[in-house]
Amino acid sequence: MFLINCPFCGERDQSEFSSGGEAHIVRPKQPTELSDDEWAEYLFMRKNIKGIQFERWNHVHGCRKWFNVVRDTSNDKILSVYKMGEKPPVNYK
Amino acid sequence: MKNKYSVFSLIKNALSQHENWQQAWGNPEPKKEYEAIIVGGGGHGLATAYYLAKKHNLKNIAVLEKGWIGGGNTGRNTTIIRSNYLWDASAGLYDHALKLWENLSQELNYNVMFSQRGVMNLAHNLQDVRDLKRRTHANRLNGIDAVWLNTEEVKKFCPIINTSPDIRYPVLGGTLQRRAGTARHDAVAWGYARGASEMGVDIIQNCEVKGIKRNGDIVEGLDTTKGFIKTNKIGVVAAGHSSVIANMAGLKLPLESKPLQALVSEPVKPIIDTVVMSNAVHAYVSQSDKGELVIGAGTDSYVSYTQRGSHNIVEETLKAILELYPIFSRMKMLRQWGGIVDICPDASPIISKTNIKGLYFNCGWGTGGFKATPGSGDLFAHTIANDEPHKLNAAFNLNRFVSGDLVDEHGAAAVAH
Amino acid sequence: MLDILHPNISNINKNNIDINLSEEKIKINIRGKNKEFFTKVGKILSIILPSESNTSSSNENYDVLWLSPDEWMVYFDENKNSNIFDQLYKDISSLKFGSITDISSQLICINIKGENIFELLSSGSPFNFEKFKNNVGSSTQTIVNHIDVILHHKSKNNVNLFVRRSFSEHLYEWLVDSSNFV
Amino acid sequence: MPNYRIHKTEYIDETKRVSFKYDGKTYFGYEGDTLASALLANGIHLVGRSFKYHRPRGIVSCGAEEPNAICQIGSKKDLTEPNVRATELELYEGLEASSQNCWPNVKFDIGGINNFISPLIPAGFYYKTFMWPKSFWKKVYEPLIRLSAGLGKSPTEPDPDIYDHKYVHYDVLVIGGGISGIIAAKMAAKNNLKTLLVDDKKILGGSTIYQNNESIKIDDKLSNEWLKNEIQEIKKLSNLTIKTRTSIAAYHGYNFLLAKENLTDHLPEEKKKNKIRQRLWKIRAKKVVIATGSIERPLVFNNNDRPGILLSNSINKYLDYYGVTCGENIILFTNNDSAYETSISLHKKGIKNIIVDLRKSASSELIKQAESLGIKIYFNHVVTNTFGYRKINSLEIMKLSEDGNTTVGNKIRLSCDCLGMSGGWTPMVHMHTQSGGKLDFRDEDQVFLPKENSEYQISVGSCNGDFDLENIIDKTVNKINKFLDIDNQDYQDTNIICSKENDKRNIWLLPNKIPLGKTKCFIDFQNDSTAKDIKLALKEGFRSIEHVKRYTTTGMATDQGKLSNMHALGIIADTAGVKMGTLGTTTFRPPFTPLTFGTLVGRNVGKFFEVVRKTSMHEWHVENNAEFENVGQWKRPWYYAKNGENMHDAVQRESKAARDSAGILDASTLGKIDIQGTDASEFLNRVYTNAWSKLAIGKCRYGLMLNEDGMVYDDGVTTRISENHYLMTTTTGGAANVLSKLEDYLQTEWPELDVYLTSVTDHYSTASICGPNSKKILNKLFPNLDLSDENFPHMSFKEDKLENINCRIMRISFTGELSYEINIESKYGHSLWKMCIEAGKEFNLTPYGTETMHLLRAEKGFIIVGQDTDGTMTPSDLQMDWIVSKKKYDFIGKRSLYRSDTIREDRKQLVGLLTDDPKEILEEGAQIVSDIKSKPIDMLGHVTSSYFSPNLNKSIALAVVRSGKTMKGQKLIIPMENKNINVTVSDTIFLDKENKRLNA
Repeated sequence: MFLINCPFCGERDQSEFSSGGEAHIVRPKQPTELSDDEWAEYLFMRKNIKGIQFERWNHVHGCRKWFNVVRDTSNDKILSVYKMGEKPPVNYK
Repeated sequence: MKNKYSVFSLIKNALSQHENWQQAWGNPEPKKEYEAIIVGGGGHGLATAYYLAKKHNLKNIAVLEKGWIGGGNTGRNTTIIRSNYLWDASAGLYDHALKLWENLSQELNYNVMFSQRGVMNLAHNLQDVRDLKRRTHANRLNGIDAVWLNTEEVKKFCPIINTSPDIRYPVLGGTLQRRAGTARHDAVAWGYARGASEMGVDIIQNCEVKGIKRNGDIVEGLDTTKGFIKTNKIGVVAAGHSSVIANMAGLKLPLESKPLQALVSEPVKPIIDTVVMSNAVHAYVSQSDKGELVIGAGTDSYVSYTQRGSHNIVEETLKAILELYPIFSRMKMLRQWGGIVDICPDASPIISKTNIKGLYFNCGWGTGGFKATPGSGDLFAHTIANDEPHKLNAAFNLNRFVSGDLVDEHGAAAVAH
Repeated sequence: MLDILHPNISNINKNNIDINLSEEKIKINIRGKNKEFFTKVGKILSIILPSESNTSSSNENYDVLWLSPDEWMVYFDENKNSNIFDQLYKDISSLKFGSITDISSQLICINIKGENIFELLSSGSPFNFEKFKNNVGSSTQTIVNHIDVILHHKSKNNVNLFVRRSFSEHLYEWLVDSSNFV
Repeated sequence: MPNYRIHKTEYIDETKRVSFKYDGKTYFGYEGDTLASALLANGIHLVGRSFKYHRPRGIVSCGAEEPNAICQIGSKKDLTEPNVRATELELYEGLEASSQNCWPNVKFDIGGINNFISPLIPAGFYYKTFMWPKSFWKKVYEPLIRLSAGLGKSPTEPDPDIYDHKYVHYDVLVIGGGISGIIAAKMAAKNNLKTLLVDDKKILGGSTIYQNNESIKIDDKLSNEWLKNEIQEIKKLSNLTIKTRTSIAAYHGYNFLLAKENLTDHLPEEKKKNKIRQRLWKIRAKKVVIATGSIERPLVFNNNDRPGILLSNSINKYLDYYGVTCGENIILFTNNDSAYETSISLHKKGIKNIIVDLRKSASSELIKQAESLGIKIYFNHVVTNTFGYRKINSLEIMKLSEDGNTTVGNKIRLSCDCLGMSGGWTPMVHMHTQSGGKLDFRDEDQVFLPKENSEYQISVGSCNGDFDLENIIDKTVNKINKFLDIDNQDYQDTNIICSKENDKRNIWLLPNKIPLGKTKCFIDFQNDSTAKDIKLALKEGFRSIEHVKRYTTTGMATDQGKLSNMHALGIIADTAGVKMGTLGTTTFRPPFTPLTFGTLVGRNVGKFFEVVRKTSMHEWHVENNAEFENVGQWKRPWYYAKNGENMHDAVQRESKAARDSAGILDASTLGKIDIQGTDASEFLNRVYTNAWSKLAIGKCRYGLMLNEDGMVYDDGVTTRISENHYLMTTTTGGAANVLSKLEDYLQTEWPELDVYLTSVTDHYSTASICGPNSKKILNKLFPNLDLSDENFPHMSFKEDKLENINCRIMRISFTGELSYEINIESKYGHSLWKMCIEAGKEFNLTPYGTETMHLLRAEKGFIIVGQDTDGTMTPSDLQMDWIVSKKKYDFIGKRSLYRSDTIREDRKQLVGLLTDDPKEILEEGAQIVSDIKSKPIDMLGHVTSSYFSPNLNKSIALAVVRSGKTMKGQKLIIPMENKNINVTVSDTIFLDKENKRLNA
């Protein structure tokens, strides 16, 4: 069970959160202008990284806020958290 | 077969204190070039190599395994085999596999202990009943044995289930596939490895793929921890790590890799002689030939390659187990473990060509790939050999995510299998 | 006459734990971000909204709990200021400064007090009560026995637990059962 | 009866005699005994049969590593427990235990025949046989294999015991209450760190607590005396919590650990009642100190498994802790000094013993002591065979060659009634590896050690490979100071005297003149895997340690290889010619010792298995014979069984009443989301398929919500309360997901929108009254409300008061009837309902449940998301193109509606079905075909909803059918198991196509 540092509420047990998958997949502003391939890319294709992944979590049983997490999926270590809209930390690639 | 297994060979070898058994499979160094290379030495990969050699007459094949064969999800799953899937495409695929299972021990001359003890799926709410009946009807018309059991019949078939109407989600019935069952997971990998090895397939363990070499849109070979190996056909069957390999070729796949957990109890004398699955309360259980209760849990909701997973998944599963089998409360968990499964958005697999020539993927089996092992290997071999899918795996192409023609098995597969 | 039907929650006292259905309370969810919002709320309630997570503000009339950076819950006894909701709604929601929602019946307030209450909560909550129990006024949202709750440390060893009405009987029964084993 | 209890110890209360039954016979022990020590005190070694060969087996150890002494406890169907280690089970009055895996009994076991055919059943034999004839597998072979499965027996009745969970948070957790754990805990607690010390035994002190050798002293005291003092000290520390009988089961990431506390397993049955049996502690610790110690290794030689062969240190513990000797004529076989401690202890108690030592010579303080006591030592010798069927009675030793690879000289036969073996010590690195730590291999004494400690956890004491006391104490103190960043001086001047071991000699598989194939050198006692099995696996090409383990089942028994893993590795390394360090270990998986399911689940069983959500009207439904349907976590009335009706009759009655006069439904479970903000309309435009900007204040509109993949996700009616304020309703099951999905879009995709979402599902209770007389009933409840169609038309909303309480009334309809939904604050929900019933009495207002609701809406062709859809249906598939705005630029899922597959004309589409026989009710889920003879049969779709409509007096159904839109009037077939049902495709609306009833 991870201990996740909600940027609003502080460290909480993983069971208070839900995972929202890969972060920074921006919903296209003009979906109708995309080809089927491009739309499929947005809808389904994921980096599914083994290593440092930027992802979204929601403090669903707390403040209900979504935020971003930098986590190494090869060992589950959380390296950083930051709020929605904030720039990802630069020291992780 | 140079090294045929039978009771006679056992007796013969017993006389020489078992000093004269031969290697079940070889341990070669990689050659410079192969006609085809299978990346991933699990059940599916070894089966692919086996059928490529056996049915498509490719002899110069290698299987590359970064660890030890069968060490991934093949050796970590709860060994359930069934084919009672909802959609025609899935039913076709899994029943093809089930038919191969029925003769696999004899075909491989290796007892994979395929045990047709039946798989029962329980319904706990009215929508479950509709969904399972829908599946049962579809299965029957697809020629797959499936029968609907009412609550009393469920109880009769598996008396230890708590069918009291007073439990939180009472058992409202279930569907039973009698041909379904379990098999010995390790034996499947070993049997295929032995079979493939005898036909000349090189099984190369401790050889990790580090890169895919391409010339434009055509593959040329693989960079591995044992050096560069040339080939024009690469079949990737690296469940859990499919995306990692795809990234080497610059491809993204519609997959997420998540830990799936399972556990076994201490062994006890036979107490449950079938497989019971219950999607609504997230529990499934069978008993191994050693006497351990084999219990599958759910996947975590996040991407992870750690093979660990969260404790609460196991706790939730056991909660459901005790709801359905309150007699198991004093049983003890002997070990728990995790595997990494790669999951497709429609809970169906991918057995497909890619837009890179000579690069093929077999992935996305999610939580239920084991049951498909022989069928998956057979169809993937066909796809690689002919550069075209077999009609049974045509629906499981990558393009379905673009066209929208998904094979949505969430309803029928739900959390599990 | 319309009767009020409370969930089936009675008073329990054992092992230094008191569990009571709290007096009927008005609860209002208030949300907003801009300056006007803070000014209006401050004026109407005569209170400064707590800006720090897991805290609350109180005056003689109201308790305000921090729920998220743009969300608070005001609660107070029913007999006080029964038109405060309308006032907030009129001055804030109607004027587009934020959102004001009456959630009085959405949540049931269960009051638990006594020396062992944090032991009790710890049998079903992963929340670390170390700091919380030493700071009167702390508030938090967390889970207790898989159910979402809002907790307010009202006074020493006295906690108001807010839970959605439909879950309240179940949670109450669980609390009572748990209090046998602290 | 012989008595092997030869002296008093402080850990055995000889004033408290305890009687217990073993295999049906009554014995006595004392309080403080374990079942194993009590059995040994009674001279019983033979306690079980091995899994495969059914060989007689005896107690081997005194702890969690025990492979043999596992018993069935109790005989009651609900309380019996299989596979309990006698070495860990504390004795209590009335304890009943029996041996397992033997029939008819442990002394004479039919299965023992397997021992004679053992040459035929080497490792993995079943993979090579049982294949012919094929038909024999199911009928003969498989049943035979299953017959031999398992050890103990599962209970067959539900467990009456209670289990509990508790979360705790500590600065420091110390695992293991041996000497290093005690030191670590004291240092931490004295430095203001909130500390928890756990130990699986009844008392603290580990193996030092009974260590009483004169050559081992701390501050001039015997080591056990010194430690007792320390234990008294730490018990006074206010920052320190000590939990005994508590074992760590699992060490997860982020220092989350599970510990099982045994609370009643040591109590007689009558004292266990109504108490928590076991508690699972869910521990979060900022830092973890692992002080789990080490366990002694056996030695691998021919017939090393006979009853009476124990680990040397266990013999010592049984003697010095329990006062029990394991024999009267004991031989100790060792490769290290620890057996000398045992030997000296035995000697002092007058037990005759000799030592066989693998080492050529050795010269530590302990050895000198033994020599000075005149104990006979055979250096450079090896045990080559043992004798005695049910218990060892003698053995043979031979001299070792110079290189240790063979034996030389003559056999020496020595008689004995007990053999102690010590193959060195294995640090318990389980916790370290479970936490994610890596291991190093130390060649010198062939041990795996924690490679590095993290800032969150360290290992101290012998689990870190520090073996003698001086080393243990000094290193522990230094490491703890550094790890916790403290400067504790308590042990600065501690003076330690101990014997230092100088010489080591490790041989994994001891040499023998007999060919290996003819020996039985056991590695895994419980699973009966031998050295030759390992070699066979290697010969057959199994190279990886995991392969060998799985092929031979070594290390997979209930002890999880605590005694066997090192030897398996060692033999593989030796045979394959690789270094053990490079071979690596197998994975140590949680739990450390088997953990009861009940403990893992806690009190989340029975009524606490899962939350039950109830509406405010629930009690009324119960009082009025409602049968309930589970919808998500909610209990909803399914139908009301009036006067003992069955469901069909109740539903027919309810449905008819709703259309003929009036019906009332508890609709409180529908999800309700309060939406406020200046961009609320824009937000709705983006989440629903239809347009919202123009919805007038006070009006309601039905909306369909899609997933981004274009498939229908949820639906409901949303009402515009004011300019910036809407109330959205969702399906009951979808409520939480919809809110969470909408929050997701708001916070991550559209943060620029000024919109706030608040769930008010529980704030309102909803009574939905429908039927031609509903207006009259409303009029009675709200006499001041103008209910005219002009003032309050269909799809609009009014606020009014019911006795001063605000109500929101929506005139919306899911039945096609004139219909009103009254929303009131939930605390008045029950009252509202009763008032409605009262007001409706004269109109036969009939409460109806979900089944009738489903029927009524099906008559009108309204869909139920989740029943008529399955995540693969687009609005167009549902013949609901009208709800998809062509004008809106975008909404969730819009783009997916234009993919090549979603625009196919021949998708499955929602249709109505009418059976040729109007009495025939189709089965929901039944498949639909047009040609019964086609092979393979071509399934066109399936029945999603099906009812007998009392209002139409015929059977109706909804279905999804390929190209259904174009098939109206076509004949299709529903092939059932025993018959084919003929149906005709119809419109989806069966009743009142003109919607006249809405304004009736």
